[in-house]
Amino acid sequence: MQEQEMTMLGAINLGLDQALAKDGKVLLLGEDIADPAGGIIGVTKGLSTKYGADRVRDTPISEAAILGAAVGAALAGYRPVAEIMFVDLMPIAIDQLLNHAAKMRFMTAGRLTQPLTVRTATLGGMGMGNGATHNQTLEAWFMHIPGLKVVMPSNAADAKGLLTTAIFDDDPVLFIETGALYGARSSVPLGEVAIPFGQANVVRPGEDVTIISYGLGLTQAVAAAEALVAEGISAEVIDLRTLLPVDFPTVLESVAKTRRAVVVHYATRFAGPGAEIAAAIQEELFGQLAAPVVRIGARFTPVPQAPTIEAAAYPNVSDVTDAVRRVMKGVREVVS
Amino acid sequence: MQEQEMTMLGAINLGLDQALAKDGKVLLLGEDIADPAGGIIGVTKGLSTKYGADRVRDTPISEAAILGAAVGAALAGYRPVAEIMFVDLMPIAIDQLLNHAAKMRFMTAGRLTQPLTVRTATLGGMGMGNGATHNQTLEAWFMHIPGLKVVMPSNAADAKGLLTTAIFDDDPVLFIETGALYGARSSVPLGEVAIPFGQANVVRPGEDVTIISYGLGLTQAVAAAEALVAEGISAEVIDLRTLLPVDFPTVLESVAKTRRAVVVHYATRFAGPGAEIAAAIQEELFGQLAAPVVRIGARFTPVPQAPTIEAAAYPNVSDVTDAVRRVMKGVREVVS
Amino acid sequence: MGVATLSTDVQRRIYRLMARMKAVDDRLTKGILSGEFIAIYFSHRGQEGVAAALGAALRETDQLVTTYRGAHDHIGKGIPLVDLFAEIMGKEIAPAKGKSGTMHIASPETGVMLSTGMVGSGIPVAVGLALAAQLDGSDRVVAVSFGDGATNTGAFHEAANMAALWNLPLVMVCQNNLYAEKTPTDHTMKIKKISARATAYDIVGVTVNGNDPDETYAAMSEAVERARSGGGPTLVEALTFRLRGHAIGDDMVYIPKEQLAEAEKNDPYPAYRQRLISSGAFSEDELAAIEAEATAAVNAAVKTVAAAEFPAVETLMEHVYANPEKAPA
Amino acid sequence: MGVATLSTDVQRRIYRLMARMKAVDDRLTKGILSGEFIAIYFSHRGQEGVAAALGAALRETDQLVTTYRGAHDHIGKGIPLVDLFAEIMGKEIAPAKGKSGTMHIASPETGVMLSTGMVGSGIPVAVGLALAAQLDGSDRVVAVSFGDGATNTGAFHEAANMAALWNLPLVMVCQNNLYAEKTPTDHTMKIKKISARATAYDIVGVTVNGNDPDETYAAMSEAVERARSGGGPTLVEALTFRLRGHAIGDDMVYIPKEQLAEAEKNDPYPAYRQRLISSGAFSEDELAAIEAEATAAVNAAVKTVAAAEFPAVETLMEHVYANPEKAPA
Ligand SMILES: Cc1ncc(C[n+]2csc(CCOP(=O)(O)OP(=O)(O)O)c2C)c(N)n1
Ligand SMILES: Cc1ncc(C[n+]2csc(CCOP(=O)(O)OP(=O)(O)O)c2C)c(N)n1
Ligand SMILES: [Mg+2]
Ligand SMILES: [Mg+2]
Repeated sequence: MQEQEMTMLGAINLGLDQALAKDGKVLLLGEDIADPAGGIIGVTKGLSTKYGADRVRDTPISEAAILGAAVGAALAGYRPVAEIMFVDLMPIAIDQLLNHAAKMRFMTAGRLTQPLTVRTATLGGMGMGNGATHNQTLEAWFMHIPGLKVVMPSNAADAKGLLTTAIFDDDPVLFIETGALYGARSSVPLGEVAIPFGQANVVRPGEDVTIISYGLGLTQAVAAAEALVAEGISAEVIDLRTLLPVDFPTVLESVAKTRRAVVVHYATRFAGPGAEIAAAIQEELFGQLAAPVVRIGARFTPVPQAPTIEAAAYPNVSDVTDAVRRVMKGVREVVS
Repeated sequence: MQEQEMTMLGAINLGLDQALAKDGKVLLLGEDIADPAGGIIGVTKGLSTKYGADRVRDTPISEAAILGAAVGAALAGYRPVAEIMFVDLMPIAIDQLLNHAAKMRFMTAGRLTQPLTVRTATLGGMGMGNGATHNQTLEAWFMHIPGLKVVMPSNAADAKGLLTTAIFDDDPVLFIETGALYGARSSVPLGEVAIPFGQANVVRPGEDVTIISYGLGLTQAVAAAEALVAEGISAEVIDLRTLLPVDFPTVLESVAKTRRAVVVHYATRFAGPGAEIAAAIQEELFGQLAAPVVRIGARFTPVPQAPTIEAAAYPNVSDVTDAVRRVMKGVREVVS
Repeated sequence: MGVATLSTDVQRRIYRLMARMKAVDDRLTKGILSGEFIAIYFSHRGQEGVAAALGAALRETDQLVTTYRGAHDHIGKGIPLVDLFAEIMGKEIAPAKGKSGTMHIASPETGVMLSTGMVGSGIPVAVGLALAAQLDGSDRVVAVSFGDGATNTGAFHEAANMAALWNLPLVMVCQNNLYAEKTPTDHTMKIKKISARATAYDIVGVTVNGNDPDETYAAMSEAVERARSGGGPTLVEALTFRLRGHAIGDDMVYIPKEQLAEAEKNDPYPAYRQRLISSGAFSEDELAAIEAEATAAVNAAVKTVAAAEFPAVETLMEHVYANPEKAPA
Repeated sequence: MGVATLSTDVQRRIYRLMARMKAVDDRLTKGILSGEFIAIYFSHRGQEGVAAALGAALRETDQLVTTYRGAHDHIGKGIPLVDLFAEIMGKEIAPAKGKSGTMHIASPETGVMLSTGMVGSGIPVAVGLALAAQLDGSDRVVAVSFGDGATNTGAFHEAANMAALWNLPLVMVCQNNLYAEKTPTDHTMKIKKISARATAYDIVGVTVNGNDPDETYAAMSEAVERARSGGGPTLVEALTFRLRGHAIGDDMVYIPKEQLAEAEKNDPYPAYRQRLISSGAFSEDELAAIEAEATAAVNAAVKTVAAAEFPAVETLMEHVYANPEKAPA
């Protein structure tokens, strides 16, 4: 298939474009998404011009009603793709996702479904100085919602492929984009490629330790793995791609081989996604591990605005390399 | 101090009563809380008659504004105690807790604080057949909010003691009551006793395995421990009481001794509170454990209404005894 | 709004629905209070006039969103009684196989698309259904039924604004029964007429006596017609009363005695019966037959449902996902 | 509402505030566009008339809640300029020590109790502050400032209903600048006058020309007086425009050229200056002195803030809890 280098932003735009073209039931809803704005940073640019302002529809600032309307449209056979501008705003809309969308198939024994996608973005790690209400990384909440699926792509090609799967999935999907990655370029298949959920990507093979991550954390994971080569440490890096479901078979196969695991994410470490990954690994591979599973995540604090302390709130590459060195020694040490 | 046997419902009522009496800045807000209703099941009964409908104030069905008003009153020096009838409704109000209350001290460098308590109740495990939107156990979400504290008492005395601490704490506290425990009786000190946060309770000493729980899960934990005596297994049972902060020193001291841990809760197992506990234990006590840390929680499904399947969605005593037997063998086995 | 004169056909339709609603409610109330049924139930007794008028004004192809207090609305839309009782009792023969419960009944075949336990949260969902109807270019109308208390939720406001903005085929029916759980309406809002809230969205708002099914039908029909013909949403406030309190078992101590007595006096069911007889168009026999038919239908349904089993434990994990393969357990 | 005649003292006060607001905005815009400052900033240029009128109508002891687009409101309430610039730049000398940022500025000493980045979410917080004022038995008034877009949020509705119900001393100021981010107001609501939303709560709603500070001041004063004297909340809609778009860097391509040109023509700052001169009560020299004073104050503040350091990394974990002892790291 033909490929083209593009940004993640471009890839998401293309994925939406192709979905709108393919299926007349695909419907976009969100604040500022229609042209001329085309989204506050242009993710939906051109789409309302191409498909009409009916199908690519600006909404009032009414997050609960945006998701509620998407739930209703999905009940009537549409495949709505609702945009909630930032994940920090999801709390305002989360009732509809939690209490309606995620439970609908179950509560009707499959007679009504929710082929619904919610796109949102985390600004965490962008370093823009937006402060505490615009820098959160809340994916752990959504992993705890039975009936939902949660996707968090780390590159342009995955974003397009996973978005396509999300839109045509018959269950509700939360698709979390990462602001800091919108500009990241990679080669993207131009035709329709749907990447299945629950299929992690081993982005870098290795022998000594497995670094598990997703989204923006993957950048740190890969950088750490590259830096560790000089020390003779061979790190395997896994991109989870989807957090619900998690591809445990791939994770466990890797850790069974390396006997060491480090989980890295931008979400707050305490009670974060890494807790589930670590708890599952120790449970499944007890006795086979050479070191405890270590988690690297954001500090337990709101995100501050000033650049010095904002950067310190999030994990960095040396947090990851330090953690790997520790697990290589098999030594238990408090990591925060 | 004089004690009296009473229900958890009565203990909470007494705790509220004493707080209202002690400090004129204590203010209750919530739907149906004022007399003659006195709460939908009577938790706040008599309080508006005693302290006035100004201080024990009925509100419209406006969860976001209830918490918002509590945030504002707290900014002005009050100690509001807002009631959100069920934890299933917290999503509607959670923006105020996440984006304002929990971040206020940080975002103002301590110049403004939030001496605010949110009382809510989980109906999970009551077996009333209320169905999926009225049976959730969402404490894991709140553990992931820096700046917040999370309390989940398992008995009447603790409920009163922890509620007192919550109301007079200078940071925002989510106080989660358990519907299934409202009727549970125990001896409660009548005077003011504040139980510090982050202080777990070893409710049953033991040598072979540590069962860690809180809230309604504790009932299963204790019942399992009692049942296991016949098999010669001595289980230590810990009631966490607060989930943010978690009293890790007490947990780790116990598990260091028993070398085995089972975490039990009514929250959904996947990405639930037990994930953090298990991940932390394996990290801190690596190499000292005789078995993996095992987690018992609700199945990954919305809660159904029919009694047969509703019961099956939640953990039961034999899930706990089975798990303990497995960790006693040190055998790895998939537990769900 | 004055009393409209309806055709006897419509009045018959309305009375049939009211009789069926009342028979269902009476049977559930009796069964629950006696311990025969173990179920959660939010009685609509006293509100039949509103739901019957709405049901009669809607077409089969129209859709409805309602609440936990929804049995009358479901019946108005034509839900089979076996389905209704089976959902409430959680039996395996329920279309939702014991997974829904009283608060969450859906009957897509009859147009009941959602009932929700979240006060107010159904209203935005109805907006989405109405948007779909509009995009489909169909003449489908969506009605959403909710209480007085629900109009204080943010969801009501966001949804009403959106529906007005997009000129959607939506009928917003506020069944103002003067209480939200145990709190009277005038303790939760300053305005006297909830229909005045329509002004905030530039849509039509009307208040009707919900205990007068004919008047209510006229208002519903007008609203439905407006929606169907592209005239956009309407807010219909129907004044009524919950004669049995919030849920079965409610002692109603918080309701002043005189208010309750007055409400009993205004019970729309005997009043409407009386009106039909007095009009001369209906005989005592005809109405008795309608009532007997309703009771028989209820008894038959209860019998079927009582004999049915609860779902097997093994069915628990079904229908969480279309494909559960990789999902957590 | 007709143009009111204000005392020259009040007009001077308003012009001083407007000059200061404009000087701050100009300096931030210039600094950010040139790369001299690294900061997020939501310009209020063009909206000075509203904020100055509000500021002049409030007492020092009154309280204010505003938004990310709040610098003009902060200045109106009297925030020290060093504090304002230091918060926006995230310097350690900021009262919040680099932890707040442009969207989250509080200045409790001057009555600025909250600025929030969550559209609409500040309004219920203002309700709580007003409730406290009422419970305290004080004559404190609370004002809450928000945009046109915010009136479509559920939070607005829930808060307005509560404030009306409890008759709270609250002034709700909607700065209708005709856009919410990149979307014009008439794409997000059907109603033409946002003040009509007051009807839904049975409170007074007025629409004023926010570019006319005198007219706006009269409306604000009336609302403040109503609140202070126990008359309850008011919704004041002030029509204005965001001359520099949503945030600095906004290319404003989505704004029709004619609309922007018209808005520039209606810029309240030069217009008010002209009015004061024309009235004969103010000399060119006096106004020039006021402007020079504003510029000097801004320059002095910028100098202090530019010289200050960012907070040390070690301060990150401070102020998460009163007592961080047992908290996660
Ligand atoms: C969002 C939300 N808040 C609170 C509740 C608890 N609750 C259930 S019914 C009810 C009263 C609703 O009153 P109203 O809207 O008037 O409807 P009615 O019950 O009178 O039909 C309340 C507060 C809920 N289920 N959902
Ligand atoms: C709840 C919420 N939704 C969306 C956003 C993103 N956002 C920030 S400002 C804004 C526009 C707000 O418009 P308006 O209320 O008119 O205020 P203005 O910016 O014009 O002053 C939006 C949509 C947000 N911050 N919060
Ligand atoms: Mg009601
Ligand atoms: Mg605006």
